Amino acid sequence: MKIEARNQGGVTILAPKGKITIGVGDVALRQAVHEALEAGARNILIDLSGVSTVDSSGVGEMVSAYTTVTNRGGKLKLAKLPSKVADILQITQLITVFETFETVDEAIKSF
Amino acid sequence: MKIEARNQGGVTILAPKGKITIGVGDVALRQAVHEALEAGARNILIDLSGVSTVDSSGVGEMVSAYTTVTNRGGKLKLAKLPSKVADILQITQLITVFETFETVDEAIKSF
Amino acid sequence: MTVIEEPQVRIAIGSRYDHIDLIQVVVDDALGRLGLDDDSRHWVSIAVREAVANAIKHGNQQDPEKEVLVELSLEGEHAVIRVTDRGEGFDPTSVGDPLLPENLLRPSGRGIFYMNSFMDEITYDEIPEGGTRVTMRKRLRPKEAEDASS
Amino acid sequence: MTVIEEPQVRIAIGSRYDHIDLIQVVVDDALGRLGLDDDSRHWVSIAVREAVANAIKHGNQQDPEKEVLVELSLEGEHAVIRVTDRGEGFDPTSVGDPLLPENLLRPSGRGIFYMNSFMDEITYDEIPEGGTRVTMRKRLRPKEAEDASS
Ligand SMILES: Nc1ncnc2c1ncn2[C@@H]1O[C@H](COP(=O)(O)OP(=O)(O)O)[C@@H](O)[C@H]1O
Ligand SMILES: Nc1ncnc2c1ncn2[C@@H]1O[C@H](COP(=O)(O)OP(=O)(O)O)[C@@H](O)[C@H]1O
Repeated sequence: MKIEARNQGGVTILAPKGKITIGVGDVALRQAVHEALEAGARNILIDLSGVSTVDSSGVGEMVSAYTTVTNRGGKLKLAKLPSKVADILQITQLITVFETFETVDEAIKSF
Repeated sequence: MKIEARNQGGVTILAPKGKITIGVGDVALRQAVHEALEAGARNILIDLSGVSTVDSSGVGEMVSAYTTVTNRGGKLKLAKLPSKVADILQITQLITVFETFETVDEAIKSF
Repeated sequence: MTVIEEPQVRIAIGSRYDHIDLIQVVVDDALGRLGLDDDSRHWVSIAVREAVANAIKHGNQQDPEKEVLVELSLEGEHAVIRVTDRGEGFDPTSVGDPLLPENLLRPSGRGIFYMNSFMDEITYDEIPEGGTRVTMRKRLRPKEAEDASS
Repeated sequence: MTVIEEPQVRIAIGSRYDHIDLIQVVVDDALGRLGLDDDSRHWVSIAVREAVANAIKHGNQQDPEKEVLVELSLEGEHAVIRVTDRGEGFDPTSVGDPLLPENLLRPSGRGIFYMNSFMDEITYDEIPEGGTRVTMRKRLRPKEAEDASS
């Protein structure tokens, strides 16, 4: 898994590509969020459009990221969920936790 | 594996798609050649452009087809060999047995 | 009545997370040949990933010398996948519900829930040699289709 | 010196030709993770197809109850693939050369030749329980690359 990081309108956008799954993708996501926070980011958006699979460790890592960012007074939101990722958030009821957006632009405006 | 059969300029063209390998592709090729002969074909061209893999059973089936058609006074030629299929014919030295052509049209003219 | 039919496939891997992709590839290929559609295959293979991840992590404690065994078979109308580890075992009835409000923000505890969500049935056994086996079943054709055709 | 390293993967299949695709998928995936390029993977997986086809056909006589075992491992710089059947065995030195003019038009007899062409080394053993094991080795990096980097 690769994660691209960029800045737009004061928001750090992380765009993982591939699987957020145990052992590789989950670790990469944790590091990317950690690095963004170290670099001073408060508002983080995860663009999920390139993600094919999120296993229970992956979704757990997304929850951890959410908690960590929120505890530091920041915000973590999600954009461009592929239908299979949206299904996972529905089934786990984490859709009630995360703010999700159809486009990156909409998400950025909301911060 | 699927094999399309059509007629062009008095030549029966068989176009297998997929793998000519033991148990499936080799059997399908044998049947297709058999059916062409039953239908009265004498000149048969195998268009190999859609073939990804030829194992030893597949190449053996091509040799069998060659022998059967030749014994009946017909001709069996090959066209549009993907490089991996050409490699197989080189390695097995069957390239010295088969007449091969880059295009279907060239092959048809040669019969 | 359960009819056990070929084809059967067994795969053993050392307890490393990077083998999970390989298991997914095999499951996907085998289920494709059994005629399961793309979407169902996606969910079943995620369920299998969870079972294998648990076997590696909680069962074999990531000891690469300890094997995880994955068995695929067709039993009547069901694809059946068994995942066996050589760990200490656990009590599956004691596992918490990840949908409870107090669990919703927990970073773990959703693996068995995934399996239950994506498979028709999952059962846990202890194996005599010591270890845990989870058996997961997925119906290959929708029940209506079978009723209609019989 | 041969260093045997993880990852190791073992797959057992019933003796049916339609399982060969699955083996190819696994070998391709595993070799990809070991960094072997697309072309080499193509040829190695054809060699493995041949070994498995022989195990199914000549070894286990297509008895679906008899298993073919495929083992993948990394030994030093080599990918090593072992294919074991439960058949009667044979004398590999008695196998004819398919390139001889008198053999060129034979419809069979090219399987072991394929394996020899596409792998760096193949060896045959009889296993104590009765059966044949073929061990195939493929160097993962070209020899020059290794020499240059050391
Ligand atoms: N194969 C296994 N061997 C031992 N314990 C297991 C096994 N599978 C699951 N468990 C136990 O069940 C708990 C819940 O598993 P699961 O729902 O997959 O969530 P998680 O793996 O995130 O903890 C695990 O924390 C573990 O204690
Ligand atoms: N696993 C095996 N068990 C028993 N005999 C074998 C095995 N593999 C190969 N053989 C013997 O070696 C011969 C040559 O094999 P091969 O070169 O693969 O050609 P083919 O399979 O087309 O005959 C076979 O015909 C068979 O007699």
